[in-house]
Amino acid sequence: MRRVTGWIVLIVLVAFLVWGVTLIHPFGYPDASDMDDYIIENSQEETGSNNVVAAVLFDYRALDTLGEATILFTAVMGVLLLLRASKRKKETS
Amino acid sequence: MMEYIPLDFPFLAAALLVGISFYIIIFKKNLIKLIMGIAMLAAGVNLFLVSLGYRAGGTAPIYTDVPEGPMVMSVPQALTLTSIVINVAVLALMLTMVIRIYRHTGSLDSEKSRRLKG
Amino acid sequence: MAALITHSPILIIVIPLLAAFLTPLIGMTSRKARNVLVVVSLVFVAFLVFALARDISINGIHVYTLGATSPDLSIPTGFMVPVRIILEVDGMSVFFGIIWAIVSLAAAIYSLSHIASETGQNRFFTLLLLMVTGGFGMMFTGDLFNLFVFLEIASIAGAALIAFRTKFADTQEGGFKYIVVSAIASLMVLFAIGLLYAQYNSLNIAYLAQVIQYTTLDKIALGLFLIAFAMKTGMVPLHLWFPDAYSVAPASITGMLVITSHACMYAAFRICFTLYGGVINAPVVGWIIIIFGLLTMFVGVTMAVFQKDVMRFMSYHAISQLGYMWVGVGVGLAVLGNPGLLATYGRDAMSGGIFHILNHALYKPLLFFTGGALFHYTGTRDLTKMGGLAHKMKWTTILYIIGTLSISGIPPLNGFSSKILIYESVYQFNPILTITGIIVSILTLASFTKAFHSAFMGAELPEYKEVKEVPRSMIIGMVILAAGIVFVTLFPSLIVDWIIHPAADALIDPGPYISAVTGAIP
Amino acid sequence: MLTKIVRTVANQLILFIVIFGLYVIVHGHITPGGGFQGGAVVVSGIVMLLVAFSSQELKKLLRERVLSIVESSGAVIFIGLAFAGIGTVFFYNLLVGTPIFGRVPAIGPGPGDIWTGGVIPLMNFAVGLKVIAGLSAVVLALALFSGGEEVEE
Repeated sequence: MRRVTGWIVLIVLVAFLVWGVTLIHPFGYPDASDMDDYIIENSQEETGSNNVVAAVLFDYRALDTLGEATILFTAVMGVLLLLRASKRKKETS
Repeated sequence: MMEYIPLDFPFLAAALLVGISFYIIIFKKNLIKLIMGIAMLAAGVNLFLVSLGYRAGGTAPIYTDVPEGPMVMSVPQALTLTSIVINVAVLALMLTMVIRIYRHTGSLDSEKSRRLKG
Repeated sequence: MAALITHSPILIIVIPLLAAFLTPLIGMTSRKARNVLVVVSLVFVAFLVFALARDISINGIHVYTLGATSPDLSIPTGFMVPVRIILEVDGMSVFFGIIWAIVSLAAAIYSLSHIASETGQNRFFTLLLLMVTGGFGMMFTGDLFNLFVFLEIASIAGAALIAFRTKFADTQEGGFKYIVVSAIASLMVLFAIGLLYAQYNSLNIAYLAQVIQYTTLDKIALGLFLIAFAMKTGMVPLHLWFPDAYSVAPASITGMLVITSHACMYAAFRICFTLYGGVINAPVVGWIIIIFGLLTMFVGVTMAVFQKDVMRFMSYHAISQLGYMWVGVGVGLAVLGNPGLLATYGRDAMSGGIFHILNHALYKPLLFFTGGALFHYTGTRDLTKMGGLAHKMKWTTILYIIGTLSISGIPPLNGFSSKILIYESVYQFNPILTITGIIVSILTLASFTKAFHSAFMGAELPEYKEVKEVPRSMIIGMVILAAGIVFVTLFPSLIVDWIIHPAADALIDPGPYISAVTGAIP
Repeated sequence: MLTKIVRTVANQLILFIVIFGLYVIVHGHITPGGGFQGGAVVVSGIVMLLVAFSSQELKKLLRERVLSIVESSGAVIFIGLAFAGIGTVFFYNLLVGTPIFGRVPAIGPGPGDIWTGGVIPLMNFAVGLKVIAGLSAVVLALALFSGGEEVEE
């Protein structure tokens, strides 16, 4: 029963995905590119950075990068939290 | 200019990766395999995102000593970079939890280690 | 003050974040200073949220463009498309923001003594603050990819906190299930974002709402969004992970997790009503939401009746209550295209659903906190092993009674005022929905009475002779929520006028939300 | 712990790996790379040390406490740079046009200039610090834990 449901879900999902991706613009010829054109044209002037990706990361979409750094911080904190000793050393010694 | 290839290979490859990873996630019982499935799902989504921004014959969007010509779109690259780092973080945390589960139950089988029923 | 209000959308997100980064540093030197930092930052954030809410009710939607030369310069001069990340706060966002501010403050205060005997407290509070950041970010952002990033922050921090008590195996499994579900859901969201980006080359919700065509790709993206967010809120076919994760977390975290699932619900509403608001095939999507909402209500409560573990029992009730909100808002969505019906009962149904979110966000964390208080001294979550605790834990008992009466919709408590709003309006749409709702409500009351009886009533058990009332900070945390319940009970019409109707109107008409960003087009 | 050959080679290589990583971080705004990528390169060097030497030896070199402080301060620097612009708007790039990293490069393709980019190089540096400290802490904690040792608070 569970396997059958699993296969149905999988087939429906994959069918939709493959159908979906065939409807996207042809690879290499995007439909609309207003935002990206603006960024490529103006990033040198507005941010002074030659690397447009760095300009996007740290200027145009800087909050995403802050979030990304935060996620890394969260994961580090989480890993250290989960691998901690559950008893304090000071009390035992 | 390159000739246009009618099949959108990168998009199809991304869809295929996502499909395979869903197969793994739905049917595999081993927790490590489950994590590998999620890593593949992330890889598929990242491939999809980064191939959205490609322009035929484009160069990398970095002005330092670049040849003349179109540049590929820069926002999908930034999104993909963000998404890769996020997935590294998620994988690290998942592996930690699996190590802890293994210490407690001595098993990586999701059926065996499931103590809670309901 | 004016500058503070202008910058408040970003400050509300960033202040807990800054506090989270400072917590490990300060915690190394002094425990007391760390506790003060956590509480003070959350109090300040709560103050900012209320100030922002007041300003929004007077001046309308707040737009904050990050990194531009002016906060309201949402579109670069002489250009047509928003380029930078834009935070956008309207009535709906700030409604959820108020809830999140109150509950996170209560949870942080409650945690101060709830986890006082455990190791790893610095990291616990760091993660708690990060979770607060993630929640606020999800509610206030006007950018789809940014929504994804904050969704991930909230879920990673949440998963690590669920697994906080590492000496038990079930906590690790609960945390693992939560992070697997979150990872899959957020990757689906990311795929859907990619589909939208491919067609319109934008990530801004308001701009996308203006240009969206409802092509086949958009429909697939909508499906992915809804499945992902429904999965995160524990809608019924995808609810199996929900009690496993919620029941094993520390009680304060469970209370906050309830609100993160509300935040996912907010994201689903934002996508249905604002992003797809102009083009969506409302009756079909509305009915799908209603049917799954009904299932959620019913399955949740029937599973809850059989539970012996107090936290699992409450988790199933949380699933069931989430169903009410889906039904209320689903009815509103189903009649969205019909102004007449919308005015007669659609708006009321949506207001009821949204009001129920507020009430649920007050009484469900309260109930989880009382469950945590029981666990704090008895060391067990098994209801059959408890008994006679009312003699020792007077405050906890009173607070539990308030929560129970409220969740079962007993007049005149706040749960009643939102449920009656849902029942009345939904009855005109389809009577079966109301009847199911009332049955679920009765079952809820019955099961909570039973749980009350086995935990609190009866003779004092000999093994709980040493039990005393829980520490003061835990009581303060619970009293904050109970005070909220009492306030809503006393002034329901005030609450509805001030925050519920603006939120419902923000959902019904996406126009102001869109023009706040794109209106600057010359 | 591996043979003496591996350890000697690792000892020599780590210098080059760290320098390459720092190069990628510092030149993030003019060539491909940046804080995350360069940080990952440095951490790969640390993983190499972890393989060549035992985790116990590495633990003496990289204290958990120090890593934690470095990571938090990297994050605080990043968010502080963002706060610096709040006179205008949060994340406003206020260093463009000033003597510090403020030059504007010639528009269009050209050679890079290190003194450009405003706050971008500084943010890259902060993120690089954070990634190095954070990922090293994770790798080290996992290695120590599989050896039976738990992280102290």
